Formats: sequence, C-alpha cells, structure tokens
Amino acid sequence: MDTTVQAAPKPSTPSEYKSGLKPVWCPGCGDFGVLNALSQVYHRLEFDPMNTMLFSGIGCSSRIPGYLKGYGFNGVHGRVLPIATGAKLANPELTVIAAGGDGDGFSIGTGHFPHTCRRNVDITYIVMDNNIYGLTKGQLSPTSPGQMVTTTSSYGSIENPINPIGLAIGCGASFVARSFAGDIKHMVDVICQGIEHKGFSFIQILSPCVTFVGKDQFGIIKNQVRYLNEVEGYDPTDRSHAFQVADETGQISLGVIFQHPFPEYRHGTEIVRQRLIKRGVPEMKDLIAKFRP
Amino acid sequence: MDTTVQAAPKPSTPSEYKSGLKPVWCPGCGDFGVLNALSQVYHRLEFDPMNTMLFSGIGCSSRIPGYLKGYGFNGVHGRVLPIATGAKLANPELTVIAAGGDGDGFSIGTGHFPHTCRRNVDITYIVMDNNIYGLTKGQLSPTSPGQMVTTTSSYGSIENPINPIGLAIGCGASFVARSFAGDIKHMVDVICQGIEHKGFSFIQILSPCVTFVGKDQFGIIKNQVRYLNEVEGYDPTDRSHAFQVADETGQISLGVIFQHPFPEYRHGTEIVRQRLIKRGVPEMKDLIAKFRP
Amino acid sequence: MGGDELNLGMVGSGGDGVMVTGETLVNAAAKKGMKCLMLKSFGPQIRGGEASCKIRMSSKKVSAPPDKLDVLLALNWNDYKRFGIELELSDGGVVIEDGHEGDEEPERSIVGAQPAKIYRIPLTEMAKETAGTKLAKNMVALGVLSGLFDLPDKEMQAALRKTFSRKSVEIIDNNIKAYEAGKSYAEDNLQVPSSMKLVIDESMLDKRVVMTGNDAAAYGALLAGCSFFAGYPITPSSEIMEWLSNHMPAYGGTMIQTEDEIAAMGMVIGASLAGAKAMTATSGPGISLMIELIGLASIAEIPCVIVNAQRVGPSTGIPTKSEQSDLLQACFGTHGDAPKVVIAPADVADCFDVMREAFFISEKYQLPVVVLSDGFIAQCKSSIHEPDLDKIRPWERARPKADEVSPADYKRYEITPSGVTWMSIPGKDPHLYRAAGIEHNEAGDPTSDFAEHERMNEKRYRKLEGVAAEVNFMRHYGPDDASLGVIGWGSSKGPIREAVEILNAQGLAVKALIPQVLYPLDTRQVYQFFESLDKLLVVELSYSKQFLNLLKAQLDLPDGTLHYGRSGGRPLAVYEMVEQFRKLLD
Amino acid sequence: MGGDELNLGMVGSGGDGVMVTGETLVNAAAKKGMKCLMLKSFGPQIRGGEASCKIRMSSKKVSAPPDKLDVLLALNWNDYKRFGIELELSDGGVVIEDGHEGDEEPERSIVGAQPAKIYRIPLTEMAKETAGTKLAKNMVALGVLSGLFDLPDKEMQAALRKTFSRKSVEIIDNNIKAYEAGKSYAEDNLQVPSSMKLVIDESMLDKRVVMTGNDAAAYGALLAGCSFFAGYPITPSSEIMEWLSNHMPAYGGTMIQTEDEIAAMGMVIGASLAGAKAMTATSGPGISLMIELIGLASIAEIPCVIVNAQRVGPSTGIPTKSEQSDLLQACFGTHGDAPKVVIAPADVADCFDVMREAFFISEKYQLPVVVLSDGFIAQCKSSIHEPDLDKIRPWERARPKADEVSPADYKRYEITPSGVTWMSIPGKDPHLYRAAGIEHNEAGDPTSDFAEHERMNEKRYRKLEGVAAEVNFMRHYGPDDASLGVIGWGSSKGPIREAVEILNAQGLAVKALIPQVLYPLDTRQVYQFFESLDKLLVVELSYSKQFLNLLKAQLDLPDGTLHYGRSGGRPLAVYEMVEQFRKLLD
Ligand SMILES: Cc1ncc(C[n+]2csc(CCOP(=O)(O)OP(=O)(O)O)c2C)c(N)n1
Ligand SMILES: Cc1ncc(C[n+]2csc(CCOP(=O)(O)OP(=O)(O)O)c2C)c(N)n1
Ligand code: SF4
Ligand code: SF4
Ligand SMILES: [Mg+2]
Ligand SMILES: [Mg+2]
Repeated sequence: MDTTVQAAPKPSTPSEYKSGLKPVWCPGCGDFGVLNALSQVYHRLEFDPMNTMLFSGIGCSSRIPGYLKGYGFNGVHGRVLPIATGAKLANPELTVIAAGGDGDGFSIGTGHFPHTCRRNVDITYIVMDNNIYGLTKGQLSPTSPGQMVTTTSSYGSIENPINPIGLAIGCGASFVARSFAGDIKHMVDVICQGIEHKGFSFIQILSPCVTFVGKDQFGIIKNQVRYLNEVEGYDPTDRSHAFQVADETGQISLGVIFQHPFPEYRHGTEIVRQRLIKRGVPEMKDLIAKFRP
Repeated sequence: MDTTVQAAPKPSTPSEYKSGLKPVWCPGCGDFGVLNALSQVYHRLEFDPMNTMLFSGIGCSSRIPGYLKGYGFNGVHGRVLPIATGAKLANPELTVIAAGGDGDGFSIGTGHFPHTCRRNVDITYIVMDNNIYGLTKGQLSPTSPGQMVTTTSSYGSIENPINPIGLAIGCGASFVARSFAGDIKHMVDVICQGIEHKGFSFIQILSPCVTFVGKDQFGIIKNQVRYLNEVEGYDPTDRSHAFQVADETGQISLGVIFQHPFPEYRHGTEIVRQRLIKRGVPEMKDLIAKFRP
Repeated sequence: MGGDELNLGMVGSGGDGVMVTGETLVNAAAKKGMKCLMLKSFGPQIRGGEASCKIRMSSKKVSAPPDKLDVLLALNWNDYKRFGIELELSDGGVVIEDGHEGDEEPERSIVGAQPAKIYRIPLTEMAKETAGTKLAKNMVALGVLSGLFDLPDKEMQAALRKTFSRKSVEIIDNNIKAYEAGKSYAEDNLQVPSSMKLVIDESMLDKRVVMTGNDAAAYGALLAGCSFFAGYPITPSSEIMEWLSNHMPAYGGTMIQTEDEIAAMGMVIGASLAGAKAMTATSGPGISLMIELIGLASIAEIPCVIVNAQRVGPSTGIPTKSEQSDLLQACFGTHGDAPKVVIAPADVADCFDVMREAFFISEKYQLPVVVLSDGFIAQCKSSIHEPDLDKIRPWERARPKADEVSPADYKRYEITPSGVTWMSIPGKDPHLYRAAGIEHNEAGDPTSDFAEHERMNEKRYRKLEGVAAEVNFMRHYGPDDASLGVIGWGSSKGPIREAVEILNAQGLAVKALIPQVLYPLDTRQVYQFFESLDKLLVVELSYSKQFLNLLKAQLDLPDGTLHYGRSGGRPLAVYEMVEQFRKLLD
Repeated sequence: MGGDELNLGMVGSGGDGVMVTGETLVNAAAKKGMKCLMLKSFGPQIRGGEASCKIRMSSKKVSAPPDKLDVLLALNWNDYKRFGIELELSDGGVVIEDGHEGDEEPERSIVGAQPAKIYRIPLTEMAKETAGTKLAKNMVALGVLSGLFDLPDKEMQAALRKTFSRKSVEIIDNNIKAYEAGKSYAEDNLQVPSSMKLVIDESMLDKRVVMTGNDAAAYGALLAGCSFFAGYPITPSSEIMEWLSNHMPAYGGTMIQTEDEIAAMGMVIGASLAGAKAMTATSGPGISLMIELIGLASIAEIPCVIVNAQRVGPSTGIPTKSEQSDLLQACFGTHGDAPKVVIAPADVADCFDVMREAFFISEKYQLPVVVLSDGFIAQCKSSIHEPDLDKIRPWERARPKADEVSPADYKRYEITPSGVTWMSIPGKDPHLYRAAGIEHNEAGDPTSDFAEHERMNEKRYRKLEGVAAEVNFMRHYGPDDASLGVIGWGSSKGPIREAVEILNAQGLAVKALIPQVLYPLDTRQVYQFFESLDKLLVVELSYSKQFLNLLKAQLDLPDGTLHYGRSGGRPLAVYEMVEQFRKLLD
C-alpha cells in the first residue's frame, strides 16, 4: 500500500458503513434486511472500506453496492462471479464480496457458478433469493416453485426449480449456507462465517419480494425455518447429510449447511510461484533469449 | 407428415447408417468407438434418418454429425443443448440427440446444463469426455484431473475438475449414465436406454484423446472399470447411492448410475394446452378483441 | 393546442394513480375513434415511486409523442421537480393542481412557458367526499379534465369502467362518483377558452384498438405464423414474451423463458431448423449476448426473427428510456461477413406489419432478420387504427420438391442465382443434410478452401440483393420536388412527419424519407429521393452518428449533407424538428 | 526468385515432417541474420494429416508471405493436390520430388508455371541408408536444398541441432548424417543456375529472433506491465495464453483459463478495477461473446486490452485461415454508443509495439482497446529484427492525488476537458467509488436523466479525440507526391508495401498508407495522404467491404475511390497487389 495515503477514518457504527444513498427498493423488500445485515458485518469485522470491494450484477438486489461504503461495482446481469474473481486474483489483499439475485446467479449466471465453486477463490457470494425477477417486474425465476404463475408463466410454471444449495454442494463448493432476510442477527453471523472461510463461500439469503411475490412471504418462510446450529448432531462437514438438507421439503434449514476446507486457489498459484522462484527467474528482458534462433 | 414424401429406403445395417464422409479424427481416437456405437444404436432402434436430428457443438467430438445419416448440425462451441432443445420442442416427433466434448459441455456450455436437466425435455446428450481440448490442441479441460500439465497449465492444473456425473445428479437430471469408448457393446446398450428414457438423458462417454492425453488412456481406464449391472443390489433410483458412485475414486463405474422418472417437459405443456382448449380457443384473428378499448 | 389536439401531462407520487388515469384517457379517446398516445416515465424507485405521463390525443393523425403541454396536472409538485424537464408547458398552457384557492402557494418552478392559468382544485378533498378515499383523487382529476376540455363523457365513463373492471361494483361506483364530481366542478366553476376545447371530428370515427408496440409485435408475430418463441426478460421488450406466454399455448405454439439470451437464440435456431417459424425478443444487452448465434444463423442460413427494443446504451444504460444506438450493431455486430436484414418499425401500428415482413423475409431468404424497435414504440400505449388482419399471409419456406430433386442429389447449400436454396424439414422431407456454422461446401460439409469460401460469401450476400429489390418498405412525406429533405428512421418518424406537415402547411417545400429496411438499403429509392434536394439532413437519436455512418456505408450522400443527432433518453420532439428544418431554410 | 530472396514450398503427409523442416529453415535463416517467414497450412485431419508450408527468406526486407514459389519440395504428390492452389510455381521455378530418375513418372498437375526443372531425388532411400529410418527424408531434403541453393551450412546444422535438441545424441547425429547426405548429393549431382542461388548480404547481418505474432504479442504484453490474463482457448490466438501460462507466474502475474470468453472478459474487468493491467486474447467467436462486457468496460471506463486474432468468418468459419472481417464488429459491435479504440498490428514484429501502445492507450484513456491481429500474423513463424525492449515504458494509470482531491470530494466520473478522470485503486486509495454499467452521474450513481446521459456520452467520446491526436501510428510507403495511393490495414501491409516498392523501383509514383489506429482514425493524416492523389484504392480481405465502410464512416473519400477486396482464406499476394496497381495505372 502506498505510504502517501491519508487514511480516511474508519466508520465506527454499522450505519456509518452505509453510503447514505436512498435505496430504490419497495417498502418492505427483504433486501433492506440484507443491507442492514451487511452494514453490521462490515462493522463487526472492522472493514476498512478502502480494502473492500462489493460486486453485483443487475436486479433489485444488485443495487446493494450503492448503499454501502467501499469500492463497489454494479456491473451487468449475470457476470458478478467472474468480475469478483478477477478482482480478488489481481489484488488478493482485498475483501471481495459478490451479491445479486436468483435470476442473476442461477439463470443468466449459471455457467460461472460451478467453476467458481471448483476454483475456490476466496470470495463470498450472497444470493438474495426472492424466487422472482423483481427489477423486470415479475417474471419466472429459476427458483420459482413449480406451478407459480408469473407474467411469463401465465398458466403456472412447468419447470422444476433449481435448488441452489444442492447445486452448490454438487459443484463442490467449500462453504454453503442459507439465511433469511427476516433474521438480521442470523444473517450477520452466517455472512461473517462466510467471509472468514478461506475459499469460496456461497450464501443463499431468502429475501422476499413483497411486490411481485407477496408480503406474506416473510410469514410463510418464518413458519418453516429451523436453525441448524440448534439441530443436535448436525455436522456441516458431512456431505450426504448436507445433500439431505438441500433436498428437504416442508422445512427450511438456516445456517451453515456444508463446509469443507480445501485449498484455496491462491494456495495453488503460490506453490507454483515459489517453485519457479527457487528455480530462478530471469529478468523479463532476458526472456528474449527464448526467441533467439 | 406430408403425404407426398417418397420415403427413402431405411438403412439396413449399422454401417449403412454412416454418411460415408471420412472422419478427421486421429487414428485410434476414442471418438471412432462412439461413432461405431451410434451407428449400431441407430440400427438397433431402427431409426428413420429423416426423423433423426443429431446436434453438436465445436470440437473433435462435435464432428460426429457429419458421419451419420440423418439431419445434423455442427453448430458453435457450447450451445448444443439449447439448439437441440429448440428443435425437440418445435418438432416433438423427432428423435433428438446432442453430442459434444467435455469443453463444449462443461466449460463454455456449463450454463445450459442445469436448466436442461431441470426442464427434462426428451433429448439424449452424449458427452465424449477426453479430459482435454482436442481440436484446439491440448489445453486444460474442466474434466482434466488436478496437476495435469497441458499447454495452458504449464505447471500442472491447480483447479478441482468438474464431476459431470455428480453435477448431473445434483442438477436433478432424470437419467445419468457413463460408458467407455473402449466398449462398444456397453455404449450401445447405455445409449439405447438413454434414448428410450422419457425425458433428458445424460451420458458421459470416456473417449480417450490419443494425441494430447495419450494412447495409454484406454488401458488405464479399462483397468479401473466396473459394470454397475454386475454390481449386486445397485439401485439406480437411489439418489444418495448414485452420489457415492459419482464421488468414487480409484474405480470407474459404467452403466446407468441414476434414473428417476419424472414428468417430461412436454407433459406440462400438453396439460396446459388441453386445459385451454377445454376453455375454448378463439380464432387467432378474434384476439384483436382483446385490444378494443 | 386545443382545436384538433390536446397535449396533457400528469405527475404524481406512487399511489396517485397517474398511469391508471392516463390509460383511462387513452381508452376513452380510442372509444371515441380518436388517435392517442401515452408516454410513461418513472422515478428510480422499483415500484410505487413518483411517476409521470404525457398524453396526446386528436381526431386527426397523431404520430409523434406530445411535445409541450396544453395542460399539466400536478398531483404532487415535489414529484414535478424530477420530471419537469420532460413536462414542458406550452405558451398558453394551463395547470391543474390539488388544493384550495386561497391556500398558501405551493413551490412551483414550471418548465416552459408561464401558465396562462393555474386551476387550484380540491381534488383530494372531493375524492374523500365522494368516493370515501383520497385514492380516487385521480378520478376527480379525470372528471375535471373531462369537464374543462369537453371530453366525450360517455366514452370516459366506459373507459373508467374498463379500467376498474376487476374491482368490485362498489369501487367502480365510487370512482364514477369521483369522476362525476370532478366533471361538475369543472363545468360549474372553471372555464377555458373555447379554442382549447378538443374538437372531435365525428367523420373520423374509426375502428380503434389500444396497443403498445410490443403488443402489436407479439400479435403480428402470432398471425405471421410464428409458433416458437424463446426469450429472456428485459426492459423494454418483456411484454412481447409476456403476451405470447398468455396466447401462444392455446394455438399449439411454444413460448419458453430460457436461462439467458444465448439459450434463447440457440433454441430459436434449433426450432427453425426443425421447421418452425421462430423468434426472440430482447434489448441491447441481450442482443450483445446473441451476437455469436446470430452469426451462426447467417452462415448456416437459418430463418429467424430477432426483435430488439432498443434502450439507452451502452451496457445497462438507461433501461427505461429509448435511443437509436443499436443500429450499427444490428447491421455489423457479428464477426466475419455475416449478412442479415435489419428492419425498423416507425410507430406502434407499424410493429404489426413489420413482423409480417420480418417473417416473410427471413423465411424466404433464410437469414436472420433483426427488427429494430425502440423503447418508445415498444411501450407507448396508443390508440391506433385496427391493423389489417387480412394483409397477413404466412410465407411457407421453400422445400426441396420430391419430384424435382432426389434426396441423394439434394445439396442444402447449392449455389443458386438468387442465393436461396431449398431447405428441407426434418420429419417432413427425406432430403437429409447437415447444417454447419463452419464454412462448408454445397453439401454442407466443412471446407477450408478459400475459393469455396468466396463463393459461399457471394451466395449469402446475393440474398440481400433480392431483399433490397423485393421489399419496398420506405415512407415518404412531403412533395416529391422539395429541395430540402430529411432522412430518419424508426420512431423519429413521428416528429419528422409532423414537422414536414406543419411546414408544408406553411407553404415550405420540405420532404422526408423514412427507410424501414435499413440494411440492405434499397439505394435506388434513396437516390431518387435525393434528386430534388439542395440540402439533406440526417436525423437520429445516437450520439455517435450511427445512422449517418450506416447511410455512408451504403451510398454516397449529397455534398454538404447535414446531421442532427443527439443522445436518446427523451424522444425527438416535433418542435425540435421544426427548429432544425428552419435552421436549414435560413 | 533467387538473388536476394528464395521462395520455397513444401508439401507432405503426416509424418513427413514438413513443419519441422520449415522451422529448421527459419531458424537457420535467422541465425544468418536473414529475414524469413513461414506460412503453414493443414488438411482437415485434426493431427498427422497432410500439411504444407511456404517459406520466404531474404537478407533484405521480407514483409509479405511468399507469392509464387521458386522451389517446390513435394514429399508426396497426392497431398499436393489438396494444397496446389496455395502452392503456385513461378516462371523458372524448380521442383524437387522423392524418387529415382527413370522410375515411372508420378501424377503431377502443378499449379502455376511449368517447372524449369524437376529434380527426382531418392530422398527416402537416402534417409534409410544414412539415418536408418525413412522418417529422416525431410532432413535429406533439407540437405538437398542447402546444397542446391548454397544455403549457409553452419547455420543450417546449428538450426537442425536446435530442432532436435530434446532428442538423443544418436537421433541428432543420424539427422545430421541425412542432411549431409542430401547436401553432398545436390552438390555432386545437381545444379541450378547461379542466378537462383541466394545471395546473402553479410552487411545485413543482424540480431534476429524467431517469433510468431502471438509470441510477440504475449511478450510485448508482459513487458508492457500486463499482470493479469484471462482467456479461453481458440485458434489462432491460443498461443498467447499458452506462452503466458508458461511465463507469467514467475513474475507474480496471473494467467487463468476461464470457463468461457464471457468469464474471461469479466475477470479482466474485475482485475483492472482492482488495479491490474489486464488483457485477454481470442478470435471472432470469442469476441462475439465478449461484446456485452466490452460495452461495460466502455461505459464504466475500465482500462483493458482485448486481442482478436481474426480468422475466416462468419461463425466458426475457417478457424485456421486468416481474414479481415471482424473490423466493423471491433469498432461498432457493442450496443449503444460505446467508445473504444481499435488498433491493428501490420506484421509479426509489430505485435510487440502494438501491445505497448494498446496498454498505454487503455490505461491512459481508461477504455477498452481492441488489438485486431489476424491468423496470418498470429501464427506466422518469422525471423524478425529483435524488438526494441527499451521502447517499453509501462504507463501508470492516473490516480486521484491525496493532496489534490479529498476522498469526500472525489468523483470517479467527473466531467473533464479531456474526458479522462482520475481512477482510484482499491487498497491503495481512500477515494472510494462505485462503478456502474448503468448510466451514472459524476459520482457514479445511477441516473436516468437524459441531459446527464448526453454529457456522459460527450465525456466518453472526448477521450477518442485525445487518442486520435496523441497516438500517431500510421505507416507510409512510397513518395509523398505520388498520384496513385493505396490504403490498407493489418497484414495486408506486407504485400502492399512490397508492391509499392517494386513499382517505385520501376519509376512509378505510387504510395501507400497503413493506418494502425483504425478507430478513432487520425483523419488529418489521412487527408494529407489524399492530397497528392488522383486515384485512391482501398484494399482489404473482407467480402463485405468493411474497411471501406469504416473509412467512409470516419472521413470523406476522394471522388472515384476504388476498392479491391475479397474474402480471406489466403493472404493477399504481392503480385495480386501489383496487378491491382497496374490496372489503376492503365
Ligand atoms: C443481458 C441482460 N438480460 C436481461 C436483463 C434484464 N434484467 C435485469 S435484472 C433481471 C432479473 C432480475 O431478477 P433477479 O436477478 O432475481 O434480481 P431481483 O430483481 O429479483 O433482485 C433481468 C432479466 C439485463 N439487464 N441484461
Ligand atoms: C466461442 C468459441 N470459443 C472457443 C472456440 C475454440 N474451440 C473449439 S473446440 C474447443 C474445445 C474443444 O474441446 P472439447 O469440447 O473437449 O472437444 P474435443 O475436441 O476434446 O472433442 C475450443 C476451445 C470456439 N470454436 N468458439
Ligand atoms: S420489486 Fe420486489 S425485489 Fe424489487 S425492490 Fe420491490 S419488493 Fe424488492
Ligand atoms: S486430437 Fe485427440 S480427441 Fe481430437 S481426434 Fe485426435 S485423438 Fe481424437
Ligand atoms: Mg430475484
Ligand atoms: Mg475434450
């Protein structure tokens, strides 16, 4: 880090971690909860905004970088994972968080998810899942439950929804968790764990869309939740156990569902680099010798 | 079907199902085995080439539509699943097969795979997995094992490979199988089962690249295979069992790993359509009434 | 203002019901046989924030969005601040606001002329009194407008009933009461000069429908025989897929929402190969993702229609605002030399016809056709003349005839004089073939021979010559011998046309040309248009002069050709065009 | 032919070792200080099928690929059939084939002139005799060429040792024996007119390196300070990432192969935001997938470099052949008005300098820079002058200075006269900001205000004015006052330049201009070039005249400008250019 930098005073309360910009969300939207939770996470982990990057795609949820202090990027729809990965690889000292909607992550962005899981770069990915396309006003999402009527499923969806938790485990993610926008304390705990996890952490947050799904969502979810840290004997390192949680119906488990330490991407690059340095690295200009006839 | 059609005589041997074009593959390439197996499948299932569409992406493996009789399409890299899906949805009477390489399907095409699984459109997808990019001459593939040295992983791959079988099960595919280019009879059996399965069937075929991975691949694989139909009590409808097979190391299970009947996409569309027809469908021109003020 | 047209603007907070009021007006106008169009604008809130709309109605033609307002209805002056720049009052315009005469003056800073009159009307109070809820204040306001400007009462009430048709009888009655109260209030207390009353020319009574461009495009596609739609939601095109989601299944067609735009375009290609008339609809960001597969459709000669309802770019840009800046991408965005056709609707009604032409061209010439609509056309709720349903004649793709070519001799990519080759359909024709995105010989097998590549390029581009010669799709306005001409495209047509009409009426010889098949351009017609000209002005809503560049690429512009262009974000205005014309005339 | 250059073609089956032979020759030439370039061509087999190569070597400049051949070495006449059209023999050219004098004549149908002489030499037999394996027949042939044309023996042997440096001493020795046998055979039995011997101008002895354009681009990028590469393999660009895979990690940089091109471009954007000089490399199909994110980099003003090694399009096209048909996509392929810079290397050596300029421009002006290379440049193995490593001066991005702007006052997108605004770096600067792909105000917050959008368009496009004025990157050939001029770009430079030189030597006043920053074009310079002209010819390898259209979009071409273009698939030839010039002169 440059020595010339005049350090800005670090925010000292959660609300000081907010940017001050007024969210465009509908009153009651679950995303407010996520924003509040994140500001508390920033505070609890004593983030220096200068070292924090929050990336997102496009969607209601993806407006979130605008509302928090730090470097932020509201990119394009579906590409938050590669963009966040690039930032982290290029500047490993930064805390890098990616956030977005269910459509952003599991429809247009699906292709990046398995690869981000398997690379295990040390970023945290928060999907604010509302089972709908909020910003574009109510179309089918990959997490919309079967039979759901939306503007693009006029007679009820005939597709099986994607299961983000199951998919993440199936893709070999090293940290998989779920939380709920209606429970700020829980979100704060889980997100902190995700950020502290070394490697890629995926957190699904059930964040109701009050406008296009309904205000009753908070109640419906609340009635079904159970907290995994209260479930006796739940072992998040047990993969098949985790799969069962992913497949559950009728109840919604919150907490760290699966966590498995495996080497972070940078671990691999560092080993290679050290090996090369040991061998001896020529001056860049001397590489020209490789091209001499 | 039009009545004016002068039906072409149906091929009567497997080799008559080949187009006659000379494959561009390297001598010994596993893809020859897949081609032979497919010609036998066509023969066994008595395909009418006129009703058969074989789609592919780009890669060595994706050249396969050129070598079989029927309608074929050698499209672009990574898009075989949506293209095949579109054809099947538009013309449900056709037999639609999609084929391609590991890069085509699990790198650039990853994003389409989970959605194709969950839609469960009645097509068969054959991935000729050689753990490498053959056509572009030997770069890292998402199924290249860890530490593998390729032209783009000069010091050994530091990524965890994707597990196509585990991913397919995790994505809720209704038919998941594996076969081996070194065993034609087995391929024929498994592919026939896949085609006869109602819904999306995914078949991984281990098809060695003799040029960029090595001729020894056939032997290495052969030494590790076991046939699931010879494993007593193996129940392909048992999801957690199937996950174990997906995760196995040291041995390679061949056969139908997971199969689970759930409604095909068209089932859903037909229900909707019948419902609408019962309600009464106006003449298309009368829809103008909807716009009258 | 007044006389034969009324330009009206409204602004309010979420819950003020600005859009409902506007749509009721549009419906009423349509019922009375009037033309009418409505332009919406929203604040940044996702839902329920401040909003404004502008409406223009007339018995005569209405082809441009409202410029300056005759009437501004301010349900909330705070919200006006945000939209003021879009809601400019014209000379002699009047303002209606919620309030009591005598109350403290609200803070107003009206954009445009000073209002001739400000009517303060206790809208909220009257709503509470009559309907029992202040929510009905918009209906009181509607009544006031009706009384003040002599709007057709019967149609207003019918439209209002339609607006609330899903509500209870009680709610409907209350809203009617609120409306009537407003109307009486206006009749009793207020008056505007009779010159401001809307003259309804009953001879113009006409079959009207109320549609947006997206409605017209969706319905037009269905009638053109489209049986397959795959798409991914995006503003401002989503309503096309939403309409088809509703109406396609009953006719056996497929509408599928895909995981992304790439998959959408892929499915369209697959469906078309399998014999369906297939399309997708999106906006700029979606097109950018489809580019690769549009190129595939071009080289593999697969018919398909792609609607791009343009919005402000680049990137995410301003999703809710319109621009004409995807033009060069539509024509030249693919890598390689990839012929395709680009065709642009010029107004809402036109979307219907353009879809017909698009399917005709794509099926006949076996290539991708990009329909370049824009956010203004796509979402502008308009009262238009009912489309001519009989003009629709679905075109059938040319297939190899069993008695003219045997399956063994059939070559999918045979080089023909027109460039078009018979395309067989799986399951219908025994003429098997393999299509390819790789360069191929006549049989469809891969080739890397440069001579073959050159021949195939020739074949594929020859089809464009056919299109340019056959599809005569260009609008002319003004006298043929005018010495001052304007060329524009898409939704710029409206203001251009009106400006020409205004100036022609003043005896000035100006004319305009609106090519609709933008690529390939029928240059003969354009050169003819140039013949009488001393001055040519190219008009567009793109900062980087995309239309000008496209014209230059396809023909030689007259010396000293001028250009008027700016970024989008608000539609071209009639007075803006008149001003440009006048500058040239000076 | 002969004298100062030698043009040589070889064709053989898989296993004949055509490429090894060619590369050995290139190395030998380089060792002797000669310029040399080699063009490869493969049959459809993935590996091990028939192949051919063409080599041109000279002590003088060699800037174009070989046209017609002085010598054709046919290891296999069956394979010649497939490549014949690419291997045209020149008047007075000779042929070397494997065989015995007196044996039955093989079936030959040589393209071009009748050979002045056909040498039948028992290559296979001699290989078996000397090296114990027929595999060494290519080395015998190499010896024959060496003897026949007096090639520098020491360098040939050294190059041969280099070629086999990973093999056992025995194998090397055997190959040397085979080579020597061929050489003696030629010296003893054959002779060509001394005019055909290659005259090596020792005064030209020079520091040579052997590189492809991809090598030069990769190395140039590394030296320009690029520390982040993300990419997805594709012919003909993969070697860039392969080289960086090898060399980047040691210097702390990251080279990552992504799941697709979209992810590659996404990672590049993320890395650049985080402060790295970042790039990707691909070809047409990959660019088509990156289009959306290139637009994002443009509106969000993120520096990045994108190499496109063009191949024959559209779609998959012909992956192994070169074309110039991605030009308009590079300039205008994004939706919306999205400024970017397009810059084209004109030869292999140039790739090195162009990468330096590309990073300079992208970092200074904070926009995406597309480097339009092509398959010919990318993969042409060449002996070139060693690049000037001292010219590399990595440019540092302008960051907000702590003493000039406080974090609170910092506006990432402040409107400035140059259009460029300081860009802070996370972890380094306390000047926080939020970047956005959505239209934004100066602070980076979303806006839907059209006036703000217009101002931001102005800001972003203003940067292009700076680039056009600052980056003087254009090649001129021929006398300034020539009345006949050609304008071309990219790898067409070679043949254009040589044609100009040939005609100038014949006393004809022709000149050529090769702009390298194609967009934005420095039009002043181009107009200056036009001044002396009676006739202008625009030259390119695109069927749809993309370069012509790009020029028309940016400036007014002289009346009667002519165009010579065709599809790619084979490089422009010097004689083709000379012919075009002559036509104009007539
Ligand atoms: C390439 C592209 N396609 C489509 C869109 C339109 N779009 C914007 S947000 C969105 C989906 C929003 O849903 P989700 O990601 O679940 O976020 P939410 O609004 O529900 O938080 C879509 C389809 C776009 N901006 N870009
Ligand atoms: C968009 C795009 N990116 C990259 C390529 C280059 N490409 C062609 S095939 C291929 C991968 C081949 O690997 P795989 O799919 O495993 O097939 P294989 O050749 O091994 O059978 C690549 C990267 C392309 N054609 N298009
Ligand atoms: S539309 Fe739904 S997701 Fe979007 S802000 Fe409103 S409530 Fe939240
Ligand atoms: S390169 Fe490998 S995959 Fe491709 S044809 Fe050869 S052996 Fe088969
Ligand atoms: Mg959502
Ligand atoms: Mg492969």
